[in-house]
Amino acid sequence: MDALLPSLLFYAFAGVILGSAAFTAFARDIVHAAFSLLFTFFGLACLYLYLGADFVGLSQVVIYVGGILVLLLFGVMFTGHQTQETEKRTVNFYWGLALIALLGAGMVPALLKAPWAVKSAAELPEAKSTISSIATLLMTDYLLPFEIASLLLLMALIGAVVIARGETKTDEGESPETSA
Amino acid sequence: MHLLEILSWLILALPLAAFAVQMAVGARLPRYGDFISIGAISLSLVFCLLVFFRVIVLEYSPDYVFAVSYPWFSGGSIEFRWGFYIDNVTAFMLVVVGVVSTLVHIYSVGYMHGEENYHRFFAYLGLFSFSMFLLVLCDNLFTLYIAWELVGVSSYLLIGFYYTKHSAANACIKAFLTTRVGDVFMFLGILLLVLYTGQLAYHDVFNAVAHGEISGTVLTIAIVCLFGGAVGKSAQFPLHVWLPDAMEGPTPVSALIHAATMVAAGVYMVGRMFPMFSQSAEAMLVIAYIGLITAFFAATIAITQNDIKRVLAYSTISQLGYMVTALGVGAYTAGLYHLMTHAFFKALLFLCSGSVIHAAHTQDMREMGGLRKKMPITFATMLIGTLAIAGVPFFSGFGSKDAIMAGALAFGSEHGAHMTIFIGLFVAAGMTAFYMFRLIFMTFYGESRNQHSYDHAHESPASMTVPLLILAVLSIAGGFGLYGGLWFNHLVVPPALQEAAHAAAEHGGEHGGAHGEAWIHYGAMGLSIFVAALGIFLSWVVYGVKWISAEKTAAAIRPIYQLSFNKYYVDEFYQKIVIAFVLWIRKVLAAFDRIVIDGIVNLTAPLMRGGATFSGGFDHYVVDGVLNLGALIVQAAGSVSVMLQNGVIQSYILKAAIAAAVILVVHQYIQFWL
Amino acid sequence: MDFLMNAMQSLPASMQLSGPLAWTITALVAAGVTMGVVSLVALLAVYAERKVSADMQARVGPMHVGWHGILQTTADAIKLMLKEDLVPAMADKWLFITAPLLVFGGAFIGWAVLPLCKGWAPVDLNIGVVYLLATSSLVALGIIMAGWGSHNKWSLYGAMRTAAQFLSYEIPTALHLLPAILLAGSLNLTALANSQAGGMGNMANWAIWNPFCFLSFFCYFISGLAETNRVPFDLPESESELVAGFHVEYSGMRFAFFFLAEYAELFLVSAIASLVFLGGWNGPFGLESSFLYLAKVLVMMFVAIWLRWTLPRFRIDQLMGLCWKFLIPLGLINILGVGFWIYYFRT
Amino acid sequence: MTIGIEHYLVVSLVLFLLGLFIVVTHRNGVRILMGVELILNSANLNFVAFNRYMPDSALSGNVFAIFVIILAAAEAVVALAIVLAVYQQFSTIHMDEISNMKH
Repeated sequence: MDALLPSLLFYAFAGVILGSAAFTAFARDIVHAAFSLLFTFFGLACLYLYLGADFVGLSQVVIYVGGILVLLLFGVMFTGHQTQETEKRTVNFYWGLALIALLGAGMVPALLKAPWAVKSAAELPEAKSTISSIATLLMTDYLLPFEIASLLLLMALIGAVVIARGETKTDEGESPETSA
Repeated sequence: MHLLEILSWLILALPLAAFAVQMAVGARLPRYGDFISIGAISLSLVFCLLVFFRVIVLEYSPDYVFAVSYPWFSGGSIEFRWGFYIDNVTAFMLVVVGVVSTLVHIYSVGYMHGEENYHRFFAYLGLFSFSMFLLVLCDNLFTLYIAWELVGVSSYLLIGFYYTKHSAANACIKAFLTTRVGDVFMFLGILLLVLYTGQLAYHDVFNAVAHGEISGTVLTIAIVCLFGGAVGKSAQFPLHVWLPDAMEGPTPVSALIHAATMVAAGVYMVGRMFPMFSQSAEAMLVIAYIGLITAFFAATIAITQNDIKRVLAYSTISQLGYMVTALGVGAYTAGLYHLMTHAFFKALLFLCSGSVIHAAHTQDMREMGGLRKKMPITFATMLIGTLAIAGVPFFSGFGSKDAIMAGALAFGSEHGAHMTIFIGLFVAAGMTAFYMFRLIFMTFYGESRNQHSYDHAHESPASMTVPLLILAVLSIAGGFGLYGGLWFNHLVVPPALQEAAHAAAEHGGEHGGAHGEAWIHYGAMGLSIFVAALGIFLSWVVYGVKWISAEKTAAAIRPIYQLSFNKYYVDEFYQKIVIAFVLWIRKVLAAFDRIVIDGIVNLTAPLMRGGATFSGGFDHYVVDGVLNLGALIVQAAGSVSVMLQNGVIQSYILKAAIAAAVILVVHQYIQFWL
Repeated sequence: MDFLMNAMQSLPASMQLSGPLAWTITALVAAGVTMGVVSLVALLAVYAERKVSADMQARVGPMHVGWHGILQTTADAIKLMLKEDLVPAMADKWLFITAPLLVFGGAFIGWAVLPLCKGWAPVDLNIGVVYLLATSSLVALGIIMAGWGSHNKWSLYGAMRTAAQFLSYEIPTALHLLPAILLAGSLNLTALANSQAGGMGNMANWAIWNPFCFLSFFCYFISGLAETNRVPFDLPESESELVAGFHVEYSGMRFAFFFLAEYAELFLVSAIASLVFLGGWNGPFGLESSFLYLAKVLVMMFVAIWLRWTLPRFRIDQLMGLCWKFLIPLGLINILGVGFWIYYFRT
Repeated sequence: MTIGIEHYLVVSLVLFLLGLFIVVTHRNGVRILMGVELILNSANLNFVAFNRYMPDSALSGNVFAIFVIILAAAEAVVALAIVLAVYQQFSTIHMDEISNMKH
C-alpha cells in the first residue's frame, strides 16, 4: 500500500507526459500541439519533484511553461495559421515511424541490459531540499559555467533582437519578396 | 637612479623623440615642427650643461668616473651590455656636441627657410644628434660601433639631403662607402679585441690589455684596425676624399657633421681608447705619421682651392690631422683640447661661410669680394674664427695648436729621427694662416668681382647671426687666454690615463705643454706665433695689397700648383687604379660566370628536357589515366548520392538517424545471430 | 483561524490514518478549505470594489440585495452559474473550454503554499516563492489559450498583449522579491514572515525598512499589479479598446472563473507583499496575529482597488518601457545593493 | 513494483523518439522547435533521474539539468528569431521548401 501510491503517481505522470508528447507529435493543429506541450512540461516538472529535484522542477515550470512555451505560441501566431487542412503537414511520415520503431527496438534492450552503476530504490536516502546545495554548487564548482551561461543568455538576447529586426532595414522596397 | 643616469637618458631620448615626431607628423605641424626639434635639442643641451656642471665643477676630480650599465642580450659566452660611461672627457664632449648641435639647429631655421622637406631636415638633425650623443655616452665597443654606424647613416642622409641634385646624391654615396672602408677595419679591430679579451666594455678591455691578454703584434694590428675607423670617419689620409665632396650637403650640415662633431668622432674614439693605444708604440707612430701627412697635404691643397667650402673642408682635414698627430705623439690632452676649440671655431667658420653663400648665392670665392661692408656681423665673426684657426694669441686655436706643437717638439727632441713631425706641423701651421687669410681677403676685401650678386648681398637674419655671435664668443673664450692648455691638461686626464701617458712618455716624448720643459713650451709658442704672423703677412702681400700676383706665382710653379689644385690626384688615383681593379675583377668573374656556371646550367637543360618528355608521357597515360578512372568512379558515386542531397535538412537528419539506428540494432542483435 | 490550523493538523490523527491515504485526505481537505477561502475572498473583493468605486465616484453602489447590497455579489454568482453555457461556433472548442480552468487553476494552485493564517500553509514548501513564480505563469498560458480559442480578433489581441506583458513582468516580480529573500535567507513564505519578527515594537525588523527593500516593495507591488492585469496595466482586457480582451466571448460559469482567478491573484500578490515586506503577522507592540496579517492583505487590496479607480490606463509602449527600462535595472541594482548591505552590516 | 532507473530511462527514450519524430517529419519550423524541446527534456529527465539514483553524485545531474534548461531558453529565443526571419524572407516556415541557402 505504501509503495503503491508513489508508483501509481509515477505512472500517472509518465502517462501524462508521453500522452501529451504523442499528441504534440501527431496532432493536426499546431496550436493544439503547442498547448499539449504544456502538459508534457508540467508532467516533467512533477516527475522532477517526484525525484526530489525540487529546484529543477520549478525551474522547468518557470522557464519552459512561462517562457519557452509562450515563445513557441508567439512563433505560431506570428507565422500565421498557415497549414491548411488540405495541405500536407509532414514529410517522410512513414520513414519517421520506421525510424523511431527501429531506434526504439535498438535502444530499449540496450537500456535494460546496461549495468547502470546505480542504487536500487530501497537504498536511496530520503530526498532533501536541493536548493541550498545547488546554490552552493553554482557559486563554487560551477561558477564559471554559470557566468558563461549568463553571457550566453545575453548573447542570445542580443542575437535574437538583431535577427528578428534585421528585415526592417530593407523597408524601401528592396527586399525580394516585396518586389516579387 | 643616479642623476647623471637620468640626464643621460634624457639627453639621448629627446633628439630621438624629436626625430620620431618629425618623421611621423612633422609635415603637418605649424612651422613644420622646427620648434619641436629645437626645443628637444635645447633641453638636451641644458642637460649636457648640467652633466658638465656636475662632473667638472661640483664633483671635480681628475679621475671622476660615473658608469652604469644594463644587460642587453647575451650571445655565446659574451654578455652584451650597454650603458653610460661619463668622465671628464665625456662631459666636455657632451657640451661640445650639444652646443654645436643646438646652434646649428637654430641656424638652420634661417638657412633652410622655405626649403622643401624642411621637417625632414630637422628630423635628420635629431637623428644625428642622438647618434652622436650615444657615441659619446656609450661604455662599450659594441654600442660604440652601432653609434658609429648611426652617425654614418645620418651623415649619409644629410649630405644627400638635396637628393635630386646629382652631385649631392653621388657625394653621399661616396661619403658612406669611403667611411665604410674605415668601418670595416674598425669592426675587424673590435673583433680582434673581443676574440682575445672576451670583453666589450672599455674598462674591461683596458684591464685585459693592461694584463697582457692581448699584446705585441696582435695588439698593434688591432689598434691600427681600430684607428682605421678613425681614418675613415675623421677623414685622414688616404680616406679623406669624401669630406670635400660632402660639402654638397647644406652648410649647417657641413658645420655640424663635417667640422665639429662627426669628424671629431674618430679623434674622440682614439682619445677614449688612449690607455690601450698607448700600449703600442708602433701603432702610435703610425698614427702620428698619418696625422702629419694629412695635416700637411690637406693644407697644401687648401691653398689653391677656390670654393669657399672646399677650402674650409681641407682646412678641417688638416686640423684633424693635427689632432691625430697630437694623439700619436702622446700629447693626448692637446689633441682633445684642439678637438674642442676646433669644434667651435670651425663650426663658426662654416656657419659664416653659409651666411656668405646665403647672401652671395655662390660658393666660388672668385665671384665674391668686398662683402665686409654688406655683412659686418658675418665678417667680424668670421675674422674671429680665422684668427683662432691661424693660431693668433688670445684666440682659442692658439692655445691648443701651441700645445700640439709643444708635444710634437718634445717628441722630436726625444727621438731625433721624428723631428720631421714637428717641422711638418710647423710648416702646415704657416700654410693654415696663409690660406685662411686668403679666404678672408678674397671674400670680404677688395672690389666685388660679381656686381649682380654683390648688389643683392645682405646680412643674414637673426636666427643665423645669433649662433655666429655665440660661437665667436666661444672661439675666443675656448682658448682660456694663453693658458687654456694648462688648465685643460689638468681637467681631462684621469690619473689612470696619466700613468698610461707616462708609459707612453717613457719611449715617446713628453706629452703636453704643461709637463714639458720650459724651453720646449716657450720655443714652440714663439715659433708658432712666428709662422702664424708669417702666413698672415704673406697672405696680405698676395691677396690683400697684391704686391705679388697670385696668378704669376701659380704659373711659375705650375706643376706644383696643378698638383695641389687637383688634390694630388687622389680621387683620380682611386678612379683609375682602385675602381678599375674592381671593375676588372668584375669582368673576370662575369666571364667565369658566363663560361663555367652558365655552361653547366646549359648542359643540364637538354638532360632535363629529355627527362621531362619521358615523365610527361608517363604522366599523361599512366597517372592521368588512373586519375580519370578515379574521377569516373567518383562521378558515378556522386550521381547516385546527389539524390540523397536534396537540400532539405530534415531528410539529412532522417538519413543520419536511420543509419545510426541500423548500426544500433545490428549491434544489439548481432549476438543472437552469431 | 488558529483553531482552523489546529483542526487541520489534528485531522489525520483524529481519523486514525497514516501514510499516503492520510496525506491524500489532508491534501483534499486543505484544497477544499482553500477553495472556500478563495471564493469568499473573491465575493467580498468584488463587493468591495463596487462599493469603493461608488464612493470614489460619489455614488452609492449596490444597495438592494441584502443590507447595503452585501449579498449582491452572491446573487451575481448564482446568476452566472445559472446562465447558458455558450461556445461560439467558430471557436476551438477544446481550447475554449480548457482556458478558464487553466487560468483559475494557475491562480488557485499558487495558494497551496500561501500561509492562510499565522504559521500555517496548506503545503509549507521550502521554496514557496519559486513555486509561486512558477505557477503564476500558468495564468498567462490560460489567457493565451482563451484568446486563441475564442477565434476572435479582440481576444487574440488581448491574448498577445497578455503574453508580452506577462513574460516581461515576470522578471521584475522575481527580481524585486529577491532583496527581501536575501535578507531573510529563505524561500519559505512562513520563514520569511517569521524572520521579520522582533526588533523595536516588533516592527523594526520588517524588510520594508531596509532602503533597498523599501524600493523593492513598491516595485514589486507595481509588477504584481501588472501581472494580475489590474489597472493601470489592464491592457489585455481594456474594455474601451478591445471590448473586453481575451474573455470577450466568455459568459456564465466560464466568465466567473476568469473573475475568480483575477481576485485570487490579487489576493495572492497582496499576501506575498505583506508576508515578504510587511512582516506578515508581526505587528506593533509585539503583536503576532493572523488578523494583523489579514488586515495588511486587505489594505493592500484596497490600495489596488483605489489605484484602479484613480489612474488611467498605460499605453503598451509605456508599459514595456516601465518594465525594461526602469523596474528591471532597478531590481538588479537593488539586489546588488542589498548584497553589499548584508556584507557590511551582517558580517 | 518499485520504480527503478529503467522506468525513467524508458520514459525518457520514448520522449526522445517522439521529439525525433517531430523533427524528422514535420514541415512547420515551430513544430520542429517543439520536437527539439522534447529531445532536450528527455535528456534532462535522464540527468535528474540518474542524479537521484546515484546519491553520491552531489547534485551534478541537477546542475546539469539547470544548465540545459538555460541553454534551451537561449536556443528557443534564437531559433524563434530565426524562424521569424525566415518567414519574412521566404514567406513560409515549411522547412522543406527552404532548401537553398541564398534567396
